[in-house]
Amino acid sequence: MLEQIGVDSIAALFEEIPAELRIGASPSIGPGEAMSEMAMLRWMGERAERDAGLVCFAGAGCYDHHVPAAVWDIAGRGEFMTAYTPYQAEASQGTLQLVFEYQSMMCALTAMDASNASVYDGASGLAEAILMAVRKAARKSRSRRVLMAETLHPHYRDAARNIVANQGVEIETLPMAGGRCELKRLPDDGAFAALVLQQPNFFGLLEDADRLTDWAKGHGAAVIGVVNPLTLSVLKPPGQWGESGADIACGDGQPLGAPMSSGGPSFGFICAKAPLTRQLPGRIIGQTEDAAGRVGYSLTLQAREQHIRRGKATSNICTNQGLLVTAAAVHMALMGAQGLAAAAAASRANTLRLVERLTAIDGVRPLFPGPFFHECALALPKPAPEVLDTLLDRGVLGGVSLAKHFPELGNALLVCATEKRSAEEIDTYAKALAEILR
Amino acid sequence: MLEQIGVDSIAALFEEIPAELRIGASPSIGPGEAMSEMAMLRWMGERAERDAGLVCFAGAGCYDHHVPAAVWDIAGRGEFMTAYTPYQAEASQGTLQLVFEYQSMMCALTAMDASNASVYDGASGLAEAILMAVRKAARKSRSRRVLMAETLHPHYRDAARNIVANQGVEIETLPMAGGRCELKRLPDDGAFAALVLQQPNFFGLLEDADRLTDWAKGHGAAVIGVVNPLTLSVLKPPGQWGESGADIACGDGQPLGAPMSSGGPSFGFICAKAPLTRQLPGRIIGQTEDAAGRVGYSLTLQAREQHIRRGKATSNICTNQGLLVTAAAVHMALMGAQGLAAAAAASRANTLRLVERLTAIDGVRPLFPGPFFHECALALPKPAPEVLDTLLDRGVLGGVSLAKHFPELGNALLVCATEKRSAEEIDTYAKALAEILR
Amino acid sequence: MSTIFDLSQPGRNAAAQCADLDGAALARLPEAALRAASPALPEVSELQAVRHYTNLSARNFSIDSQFYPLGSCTMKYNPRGAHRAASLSGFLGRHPLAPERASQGFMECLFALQEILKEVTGMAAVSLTPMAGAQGEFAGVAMIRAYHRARGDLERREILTPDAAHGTNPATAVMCGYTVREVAVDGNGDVDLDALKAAVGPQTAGLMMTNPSTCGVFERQAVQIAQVVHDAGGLLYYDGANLNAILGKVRPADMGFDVLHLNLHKTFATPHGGGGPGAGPVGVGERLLPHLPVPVVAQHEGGYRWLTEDDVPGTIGRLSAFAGNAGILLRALAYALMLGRTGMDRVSDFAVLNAAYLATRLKAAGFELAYPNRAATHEFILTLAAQAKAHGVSAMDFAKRLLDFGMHAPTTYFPLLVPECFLIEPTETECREELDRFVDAMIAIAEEAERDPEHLRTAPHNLPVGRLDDVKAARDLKLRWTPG
Amino acid sequence: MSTIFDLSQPGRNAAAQCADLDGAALARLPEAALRAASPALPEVSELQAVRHYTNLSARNFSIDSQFYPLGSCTMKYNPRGAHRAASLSGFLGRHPLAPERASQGFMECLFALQEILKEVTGMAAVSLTPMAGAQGEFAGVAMIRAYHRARGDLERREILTPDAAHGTNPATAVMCGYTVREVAVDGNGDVDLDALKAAVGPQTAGLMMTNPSTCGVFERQAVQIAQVVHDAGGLLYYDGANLNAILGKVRPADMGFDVLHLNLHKTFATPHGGGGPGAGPVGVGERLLPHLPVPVVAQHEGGYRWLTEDDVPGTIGRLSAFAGNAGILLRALAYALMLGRTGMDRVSDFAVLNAAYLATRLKAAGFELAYPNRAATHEFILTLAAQAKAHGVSAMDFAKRLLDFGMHAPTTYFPLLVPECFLIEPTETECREELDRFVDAMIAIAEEAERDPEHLRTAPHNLPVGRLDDVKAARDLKLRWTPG
Ligand SMILES: Cc1ncc(COP(=O)(O)O)c(C=O)c1O
Ligand SMILES: Cc1ncc(COP(=O)(O)O)c(C=O)c1O
Repeated sequence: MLEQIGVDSIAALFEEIPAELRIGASPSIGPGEAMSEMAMLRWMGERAERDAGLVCFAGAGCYDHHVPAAVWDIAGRGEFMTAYTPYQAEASQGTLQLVFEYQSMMCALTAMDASNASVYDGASGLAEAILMAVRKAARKSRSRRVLMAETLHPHYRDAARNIVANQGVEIETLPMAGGRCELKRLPDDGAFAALVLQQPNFFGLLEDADRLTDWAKGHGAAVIGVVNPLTLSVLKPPGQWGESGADIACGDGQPLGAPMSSGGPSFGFICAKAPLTRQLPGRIIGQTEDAAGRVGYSLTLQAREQHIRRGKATSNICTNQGLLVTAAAVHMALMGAQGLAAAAAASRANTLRLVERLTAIDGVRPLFPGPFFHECALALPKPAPEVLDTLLDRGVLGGVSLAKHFPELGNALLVCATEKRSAEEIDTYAKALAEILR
Repeated sequence: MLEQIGVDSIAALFEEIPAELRIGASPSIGPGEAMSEMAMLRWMGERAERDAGLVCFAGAGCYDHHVPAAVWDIAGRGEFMTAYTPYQAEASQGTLQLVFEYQSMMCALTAMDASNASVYDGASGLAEAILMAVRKAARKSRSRRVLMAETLHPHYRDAARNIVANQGVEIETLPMAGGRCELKRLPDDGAFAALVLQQPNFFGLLEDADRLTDWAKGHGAAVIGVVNPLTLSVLKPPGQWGESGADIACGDGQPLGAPMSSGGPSFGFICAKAPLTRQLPGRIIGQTEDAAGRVGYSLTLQAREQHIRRGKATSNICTNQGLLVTAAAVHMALMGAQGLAAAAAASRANTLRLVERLTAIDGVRPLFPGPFFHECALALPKPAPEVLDTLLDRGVLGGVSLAKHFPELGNALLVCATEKRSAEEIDTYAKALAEILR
Repeated sequence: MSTIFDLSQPGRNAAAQCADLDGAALARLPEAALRAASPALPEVSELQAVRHYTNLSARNFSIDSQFYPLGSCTMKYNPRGAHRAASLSGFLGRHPLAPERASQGFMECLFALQEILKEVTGMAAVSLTPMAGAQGEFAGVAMIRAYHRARGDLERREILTPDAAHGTNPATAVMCGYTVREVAVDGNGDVDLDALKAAVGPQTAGLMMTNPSTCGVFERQAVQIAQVVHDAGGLLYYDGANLNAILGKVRPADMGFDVLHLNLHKTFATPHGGGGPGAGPVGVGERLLPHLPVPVVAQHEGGYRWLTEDDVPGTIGRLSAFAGNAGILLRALAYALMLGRTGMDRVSDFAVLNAAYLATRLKAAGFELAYPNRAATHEFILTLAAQAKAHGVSAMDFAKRLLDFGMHAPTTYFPLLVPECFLIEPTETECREELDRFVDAMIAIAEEAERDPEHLRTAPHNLPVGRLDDVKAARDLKLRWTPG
Repeated sequence: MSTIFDLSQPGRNAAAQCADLDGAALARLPEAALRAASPALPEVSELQAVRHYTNLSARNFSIDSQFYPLGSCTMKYNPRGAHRAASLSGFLGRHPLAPERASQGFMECLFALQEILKEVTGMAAVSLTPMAGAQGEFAGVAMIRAYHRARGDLERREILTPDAAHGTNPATAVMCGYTVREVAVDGNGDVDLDALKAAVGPQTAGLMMTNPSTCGVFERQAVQIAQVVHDAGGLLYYDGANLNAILGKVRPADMGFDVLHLNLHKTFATPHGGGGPGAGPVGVGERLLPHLPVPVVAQHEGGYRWLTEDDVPGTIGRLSAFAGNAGILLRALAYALMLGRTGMDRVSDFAVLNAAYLATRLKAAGFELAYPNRAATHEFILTLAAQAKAHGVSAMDFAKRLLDFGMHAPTTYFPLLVPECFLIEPTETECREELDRFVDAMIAIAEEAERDPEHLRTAPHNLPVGRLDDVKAARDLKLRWTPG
């Protein structure tokens, strides 16, 4: 090959790089001796092993749900996993049709008109949703203020704020009482571009989504619902909240086929009512035809995207979380509405059992009244981080401490028991906690 | 559907079954309540977990080798895994070409002319090889006697005998001395249909395959070499033993991409010199063409097989171990001759290290003199089963006791350290053994 | 498509798979034992290997991609969950010779499977060790032989099979040292009882048959047949390949069988892997108990232990190096656990419903059933003799043309009794729409047979290769790649 | 092909995936919060779902099945071993909010990756949290913004980019509240230094560029550019999407860059998944250290801990719910471990060798290089303007026709500067024969363009669908399945 190129060494191919910049003959970068696949798997395996084996009662945006074996057997097929973004539609009908089907399923779950092909995750997706609403408001109220429920996942709040603040969007907080949005503190001053609420909220509690939506619509604000797609198999979809429904539904797709994976990769979804379709960020797949009238699919509304519109795009997103969407589509097809509802119901049943067992312990009580879905905040007689640490020794990941984000709530712990938790595991947790608190 | 069939219940479809035979309305067979996939995986997972976690120093026909991640990613593809035996050649070119390539690789490894598409395992495959030789002898010496090295894997000996004895084949033993075939006890009486020898033999030692082969050929007996395909990357292939080579090479393909899996599924291979091709049992793939001259592959020499020849077939085998052959072909393609040789050499190096460490312990010594490949029999100062049992508590599967099959060898233990064993693991074993024997 | 050898370039490799070759480790080996030249395996990069085999895989029909109604083979969907369960690292990483104490989880699984198979068959004991149906048959007939021998009954040299029997049956009998005598099947697919009576005698070691038979019908005289054979001092062997038709409905033991094998890869969830692996456990009644092949798992002091030759002195012994196709046994257990009590019954419900529906529709579409007076079981036979006569197209031509429609062909020319036959088994996991597509394709092909028979005779037309020349394959034997 | 919705039948399901629906658990929920009707998801059996998606997958080109020389995208083979490592159950089963004490194995991996990325880029610190290149760009530009703000330098409202820049660069600048000014690239693919000097000023917050540039050439004046921008008080952003061209050869820090992102999914082993996921870690020099996005892993008392907002008060904060695309980070680490010190260098060796070879051969075959005076880097640009003029065939026509040859097309119409362009990146993992096949195909298509240009204009001809109507897709918007 060198001969054909007309050089006598590979080094000669780099001669345009100014000599003073070149690292030199034997680069000392990188991690030491090359490992064979076998050695690497051993090294990584030892580390993976080190953290393994906890029974998980943590939720807070990432859930230990069952994923049918077929899901990743399919999503892991080379044809899906090693393809690129489907720019050449004719050579990418697999991905394109699958994402079209995914979009259809997400619209069904959320009762929205359009879905994109994913954003990075729930939190960054919320930022995109807010920017959509602000762009829409730019044509009317021109407001850059957004009202955000205090009961929203604190990481979502942070990430969204960190992203949208650069564009001068201001986030204000709708305070909570008893773990839910305090309706009577809905503000009366000025216009908001959007109201953001989470259902079930961060504490697992159900908001009065209907009234919140009606208030917002009455005040000219768009409604952004942050939702858990699994619960939508059972709960009223955002598109049907209140009189006219939310405008945007977003959230994290992790409960649809993604292992917890330390939080990533999962995927963010954004669905919208028709008037907001052209504000959506990222890829959108549309159905079309070839000259012979055969149905096919292709990237559409590309004029929203950075590769066409550059600085005028609706977002800078390019690479998204395609493979997780692939898994989600297969997951939803395998589970069906019935399977999702059963998983949601079983998660709720297990969490009810867990809460019952844990609150039977002296000093442990529900932090808030009212129905929760499949997560529940508990008040403990000791600091949560300390309790969690002791539980680790018994192989239990006991939940998520609220100490950092809600210090005002005292010794608060957020727990969750998905459909994967067995009665014995729940009882083991209760027994361990009882001993610790004795 | 029932309507179209013209019955009013599924039960009606079973009316031809005499009523007195029917189990009745609510069958009480089977394992209790149906489990969901999730529940089943939990149940099986708990049991899998129970036996897991031992560091493996056992060999004796089943080895803990590295399998490249790509091997089962490919072999596990639905198109390979869920296809049937390639009866419809045009719809099975994937499997057919792959097996053709596999046959070619096996011929290269063994220096033979033809390979079949697998038999069940090494032991039952040896039985088939013996029957091949006996059928061949039927045309000449008509001998049904087979001389079998005492240094052959005892399970192979048993299985082969159990199978061929039904056809009146007699197995005689060539005794060993110092763990290897005793050349001077090669018999002089009468004709043998075949000589069976294993290289490296059960104890990991190298036989004088050249002289054994020459003796057999000189006495009109076919030579059947039982070989470990991984070691053939380094060792002289059976097709080149002695003056004219062995006639049949067979063995277990487990070292080529199959996990240990409690011993199965792996696969047996049988390769033969050209004159024996038509004696091979099971599937054989041949290259051919379609009308347009395109190269294709199909099952060939089917007139040897039970589905055509019924009682006159060379064997009753039908289902074989196709998927493992698929994995083996991918494995060999990924490893190449170089990769296989490196794995073999590393296994040998590790076993050398292990033997050095273990024999440094008082009372532990090599049972036999002479070079071994990657397994070695050790003499212990205590009964091997007892030692192995104590080692389990330290997470070490210390090898295979020879007590049952070779009680005359005393407290003997067969050990093996593949390329997967790390220096630390080897040292851990040595340390544990030293403590146990202290 | 190029072979992997055509892609090979000297010196190329998948670097991450090559540990450094430790020449020193080999140095101490005797020169004469070493090979002179490296074996001519392909030398390719990891990408080349992955791409090559990925593309090869696309040249297969499979259950995951096509309807595959191959009669007698039970090409059904096998849940990925069962595959996952058997692939748990605790199972895959287990050495077969690990001590019992370190094998209790695995052994509990095998024991549970033994019990389940006993229940569904009604047999007294089960050994899981045979590695496929044919090895199960071998074990079964070898036990029959051992039984007669143990009784000093040495003159029984013959095994009977219906003439419609699967090829492995007679082949097995011969492997066990028997001669085979075939018994005719009548026009309704039942064994001809008179012929059977004439055939049995003091030379009869046993009879091998399956029920539903390979004719796709339930043998109604099973009990009478058993009577005849037993009266003659022979034993009855049940070939369990068709068990999915009667699971939860009838037990082979109740029909009078003394010994059987089950094809776990057919009835109990193992994808067929392009040829295997499978598992063919054997079950026996009391009479053959002493001869069961080893190893077998037994309960013992609250745990499990292996039964070996020492425990079962009359055993026909071990048939493989270890304990059989463990991974396939685990898949079968996983599947049985998911089916549960009620699911077993559902397997036969849907297997038979689908076959009956398909038979009804094909008959209505003008196709001729081989046994029109009989109810379909999990499979049924069509004879295309009329089409062959009228248009000169064979069942094979129909089969090849079906491939063009994106469906695998049914089994052709088996059983041999029925001319130009299609043995069709839709299986319990296909849905009605898929069956309807098959009927549509058959109708289309039948019309084409009238209009343009040559198009059938030269099919397939839409596959990577056209009809392959089997004669050339056997005549110009090319069984391995050679350069150039 | 039918959609999964077309296969749906009311009441059908994959039974093993449906736990019994525990109605009681839902009973205590307020009626108003519940949905009135079940969502209209498909109702199919497990086999139907598996078969449908298996068959859909066959309608994709992918690295595992085709050559895929998509410029700027680095469609290379990513070792399955890295995928396996990231799929270890200990990693997949880890909850993101597990306490540090129960996360040391995972955190050690992240820390190791941070260190490796620091070394290969020469930067002072790395944060792994951005979830793709574009989010990395966002983080980088947000840090530039935070830096100027922290210094009270509030008037810098502009980000510069070469006009050949990737679309995410200007889009990112806008997302960060900046306006974009484009700087021209000269006829040799280098930034026009005079234009740059004219463009910088007190309004300049920074310059974003990649090197090798999107023109497929190494920007030789990188140091001078840095000088100009720094002199104007701006900072330099390095878009690391092309790092595979210089890995082990040059460090971005040495070229004067203050901040960068890396596309781990391009340079460090993540298959692209039909659109993602990726990971876009950011590296910074000393100046931006206080603004690094959180979380970051730090060594602490012989172990590891998370740095959060409390530890990095000037941070731009978190950008996602947890710690980024952990699984992708693990793949990158696995890949780096397998490459080792010497392998890093080999990546750029072969990336550039392959591109140079392909450029040389295509040039020899009569194709026009966009920058004929320049050495190819890991990618290079062809302009098909001559063909377009002579035969009325566009680069897109060439691209579509290439698909018929079983190869994915290069990137078309990017960068926008070059008319009718192909941006070709063969990548480091392809072998010579594959490159030669591509050249052969290009020559064949060029001949065809003369002979039968219409055949190109209507390509592809061998794929499941012909050329799709993008205009119709946008005009008759159909974004989801509807019945009938
Ligand atoms: C009726 C019948 N009996 C026996 C067998 C043999 O089983 P196996 O292929 O597992 O050896 C088969 C398999 O095709 C069969 O269909
Ligand atoms: C030069 C360049 N910059 C930035 C990006 C954006 O990276 P990502 O797609 O990961 O967001 C890309 C990806 O296509 C690219 O090629």
